[in-house]
Amino acid sequence: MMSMSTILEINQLSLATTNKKQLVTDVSLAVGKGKTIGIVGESGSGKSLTLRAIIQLLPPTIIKVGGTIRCESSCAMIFQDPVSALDPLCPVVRQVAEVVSYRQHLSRKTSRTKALELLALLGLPEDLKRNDRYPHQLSGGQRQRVLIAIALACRPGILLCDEPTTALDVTVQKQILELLAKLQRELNFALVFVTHNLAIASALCTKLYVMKEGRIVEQGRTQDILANPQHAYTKMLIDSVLHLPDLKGVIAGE
Amino acid sequence: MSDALQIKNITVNYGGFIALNQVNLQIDAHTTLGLVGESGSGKSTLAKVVAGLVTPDEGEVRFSEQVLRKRRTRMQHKAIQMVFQNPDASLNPKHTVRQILSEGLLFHHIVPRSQLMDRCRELLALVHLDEDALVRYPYAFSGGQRQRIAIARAISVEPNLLIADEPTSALDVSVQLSVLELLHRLKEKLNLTMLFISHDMGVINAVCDTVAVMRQGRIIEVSPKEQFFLHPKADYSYQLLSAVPRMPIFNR
Amino acid sequence: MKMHMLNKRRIFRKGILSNRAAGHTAATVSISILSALLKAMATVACIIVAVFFIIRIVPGDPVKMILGEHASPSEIIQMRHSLGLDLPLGQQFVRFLHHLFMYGDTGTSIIYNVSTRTLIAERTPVTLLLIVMAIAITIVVAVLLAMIAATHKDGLVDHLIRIFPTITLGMPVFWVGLLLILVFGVWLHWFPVGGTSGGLFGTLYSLTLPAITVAFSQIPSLVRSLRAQLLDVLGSDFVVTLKAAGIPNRVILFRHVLRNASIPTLMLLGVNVSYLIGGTLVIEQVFGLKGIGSLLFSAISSRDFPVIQGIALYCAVAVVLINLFIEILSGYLDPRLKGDD
Amino acid sequence: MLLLLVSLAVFAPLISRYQPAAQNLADILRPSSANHWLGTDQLGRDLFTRLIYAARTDLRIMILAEILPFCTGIFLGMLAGYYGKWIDALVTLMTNTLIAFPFYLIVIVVAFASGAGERGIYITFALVGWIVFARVVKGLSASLRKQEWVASAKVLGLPDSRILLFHILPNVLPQAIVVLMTDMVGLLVAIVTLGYLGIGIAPPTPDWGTMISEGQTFIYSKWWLSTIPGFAVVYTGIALSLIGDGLADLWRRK
Repeated sequence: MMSMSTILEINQLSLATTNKKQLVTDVSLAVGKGKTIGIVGESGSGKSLTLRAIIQLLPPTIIKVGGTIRCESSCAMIFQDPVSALDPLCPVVRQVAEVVSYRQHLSRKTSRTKALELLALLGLPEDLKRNDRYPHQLSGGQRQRVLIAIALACRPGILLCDEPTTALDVTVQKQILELLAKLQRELNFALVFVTHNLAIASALCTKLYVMKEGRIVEQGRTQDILANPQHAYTKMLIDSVLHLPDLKGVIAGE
Repeated sequence: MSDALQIKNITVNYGGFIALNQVNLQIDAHTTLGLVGESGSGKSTLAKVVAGLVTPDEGEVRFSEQVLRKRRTRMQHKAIQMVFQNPDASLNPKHTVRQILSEGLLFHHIVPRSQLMDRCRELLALVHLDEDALVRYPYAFSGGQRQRIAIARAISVEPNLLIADEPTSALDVSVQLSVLELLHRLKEKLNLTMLFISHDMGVINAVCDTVAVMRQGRIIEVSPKEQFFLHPKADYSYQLLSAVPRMPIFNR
Repeated sequence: MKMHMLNKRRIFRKGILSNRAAGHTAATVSISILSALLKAMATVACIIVAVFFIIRIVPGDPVKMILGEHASPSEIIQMRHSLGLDLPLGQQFVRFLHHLFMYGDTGTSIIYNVSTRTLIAERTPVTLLLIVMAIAITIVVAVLLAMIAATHKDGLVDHLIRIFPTITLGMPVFWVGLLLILVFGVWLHWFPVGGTSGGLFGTLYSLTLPAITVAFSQIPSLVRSLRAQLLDVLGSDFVVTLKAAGIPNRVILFRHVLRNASIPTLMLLGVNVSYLIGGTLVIEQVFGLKGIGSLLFSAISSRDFPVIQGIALYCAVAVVLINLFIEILSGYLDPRLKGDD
Repeated sequence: MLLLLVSLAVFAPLISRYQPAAQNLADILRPSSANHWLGTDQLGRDLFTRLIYAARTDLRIMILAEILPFCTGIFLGMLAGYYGKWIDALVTLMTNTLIAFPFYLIVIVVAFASGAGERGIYITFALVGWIVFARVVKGLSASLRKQEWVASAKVLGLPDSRILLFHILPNVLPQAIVVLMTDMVGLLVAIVTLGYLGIGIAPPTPDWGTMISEGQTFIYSKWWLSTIPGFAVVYTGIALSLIGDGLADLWRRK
């Protein structure tokens, strides 16, 4: 199944804590170049641990006990809680510029302009050029955009997203999801999207992996899984999504 | 049907920041009003005002025709109870479940001391938890179980109005469903009026009869559920509803 | 005069009411500094009141204490008058305040008959130097140890650094001084055992041992706090973001982590300063240094009230000033503090 | 460890045959020998007995002087943290003023003012000792106030007094006791320091501090005269702080 365009491939990955408590067992998945896959599961299913393993950022107490991870190009990651994912004492533009200068080996001056371009690309307000602001002065949505800017500064082939929109309001979430789709079309990076919300995953991803207690219980194309889920756990996940009557009302001047 | 709860032009501001701006709302007895809005819209503040945790700068809250002042009577305290969002902060870590449940029962003299234990067992049965939970401490329970204990504590004093401030947002999807069903059953069984707060449209649709939408401290729409979800009046409501990611439903 | 401040009593009352000034909206930098200033002034006002009452809390008659039991009644009356104790309390307080603002001190010393300000000023350099050196050593050593402990978590060094405070907590400052004298002075002759030999270098040299002793008492608590803060910040999400972005660990540690961790520890330093000064006073006795400490003890033995009041006042005001400086510094370091408190 | 120490102190009269003040001029400054385990001091008194008796006085004062500040500190801390606003400002003002005076300065002045002996220590520590507890408890109660189970207790209609007693106190006590342990060590050091400076416990009653100051004059030849009482203090210090750390871990896990 190893086709030329696969950019990231994991097989039989197993993770455990230092005192031998098994967390993730035999996880295998693959992502094609420019494709989007979703990992769906409830808290404690090991989905974000798998992401951290891909980017070799496992917490000290958790080690890889089996399996291999092969990525064709560099990875970058964005996180769930924008509040604590930025250094509160360092202005936003400077943080992005710092990443640019280290990853793209540019001088301080050019990396600052590059950083401002990135932030503009992500729709952040223009006045950042004049007075640089601290993270606590930005809204949740804006902070998440800064995190995406930092990730893009690494020119990643693969963007790993650990529930980036869970902490955001539904309207802001929609903007961020659309932004991610747009950026993916333009920069053609692969996207690994981790979430507990089946609705978001089904809207964004072409392929889904359902995880439960560290194992993949079902995988396949999104439509197939939603149409006829094989595993009982997947059925339960689908049924527990509270569906909404589809919106008919027409609002003048829409 | 007499209005169980009336909220008349309530205004609350925290040093310059206006959390609630002339809010008017009423909930009919034995119905459930869903309060929806984004973070910072003031929905939790409104809940705290009704529960008596926050005193409004202007306006008044009336419950079954009695005005609720800052110092509420014992009866008024008994009548309105609240369940909160964060399961790990909703129970006193140093108290056993028995102490948690019996505090309300004893203070409001719901049952004499002799029947205290049976009443606690009944409460646990109501929320589908078995008896040996009584002796254990909160840290020994999962998020879902802790919310059930919090619900048991709230209904222990037989309130008329139950305020639920995003009770299931911090829970996993599967657990969320079971807690919502529990709330639904209790509402029927104990004939409760409920004020249900959430940012999740799906939850509101599943639990509430009427829906109120809040934005920056103002109520911008109140309409019955059926009408709200099909063709909402306010533009902002439409925006909110269309932003919710929908799952394609296949005929299984 | 150094102390030409506004009349403290008015500020004292205003201090409490208005330090809730920092509102939510555009609270500019100045408001939070203003509130810090007001708090400091209110504290200084209380200190002055407390210093004034030191004599009053003495059970029994202070004058008898000074002149001893067998003083003749006339001597007692004369002394009582000179000290102004015969005036009604209110008047005494006004006289005390007046004197404080005019001469910036608390009256003249009974023994040396010189204004307490000159007496103290003459002795301050030694103590000041000792305190500055002690603080310097404490900060350098504490930061070093905490960094090592935090980066090599659960390594040998880390365990050592965790056990170290438990042991040193119980060591009285003067006893440590004695030990150091014994080891370095008596046996190894590295350092002079007492007094200060002439010249700047000489004094510095002879002050190193006492400075180390004082620092020794402060280092454990600082290391423990800084280490806990460092570990806490190292565990937070933004460090992971920076690592994921490929920033080298060294840069993350120094530019981001240390800065975040330093603020709470800075506050702790502010609190410990008063213990530090207290320790210095005691150490001067052990090392026989001619600083404020020895002046205090001589004033104690000779029952010299004004001098005791003067020393108490200066030390307390010094501590408040240092804490004020730290509060402003941390406000500068952490923009969140400036905005909404 | 502490039990050994306390038992030594309590049963001192049984263990040592000598009276602490019994001067035996014959064998002055003997090094450790059969009948004098730790040798004798310049007045020929048996060092070991003095050491144990000193433990009795010092430990007794330490415990007695802690009780009042411990209670007032917790009480004021809870009120300031729970109610906030003006009580908080008042307590903070009081703490800032009292903490500004270097601790030893106050101890010395009060000890001198109220005459040497235990009374001075009790007064000073009652005056100043409560600050460290108030500070810790205030922070804790302020954060506890925001916890939801406190809010639900209020909604239940429980009066503040009941909430403070049944909800805040049990959650604040463990931390306060941990602080008590470390603070007791500080107090012991203060008692001993006072003894050393000659304004603490009057000479006839044995005290570690006075023993050290007496030994200081013989520091060149008989160095152990000063160092041994010092070790006794350190020993108690270690015992107390170990208990403190142990309790801290215990409560953190529960």
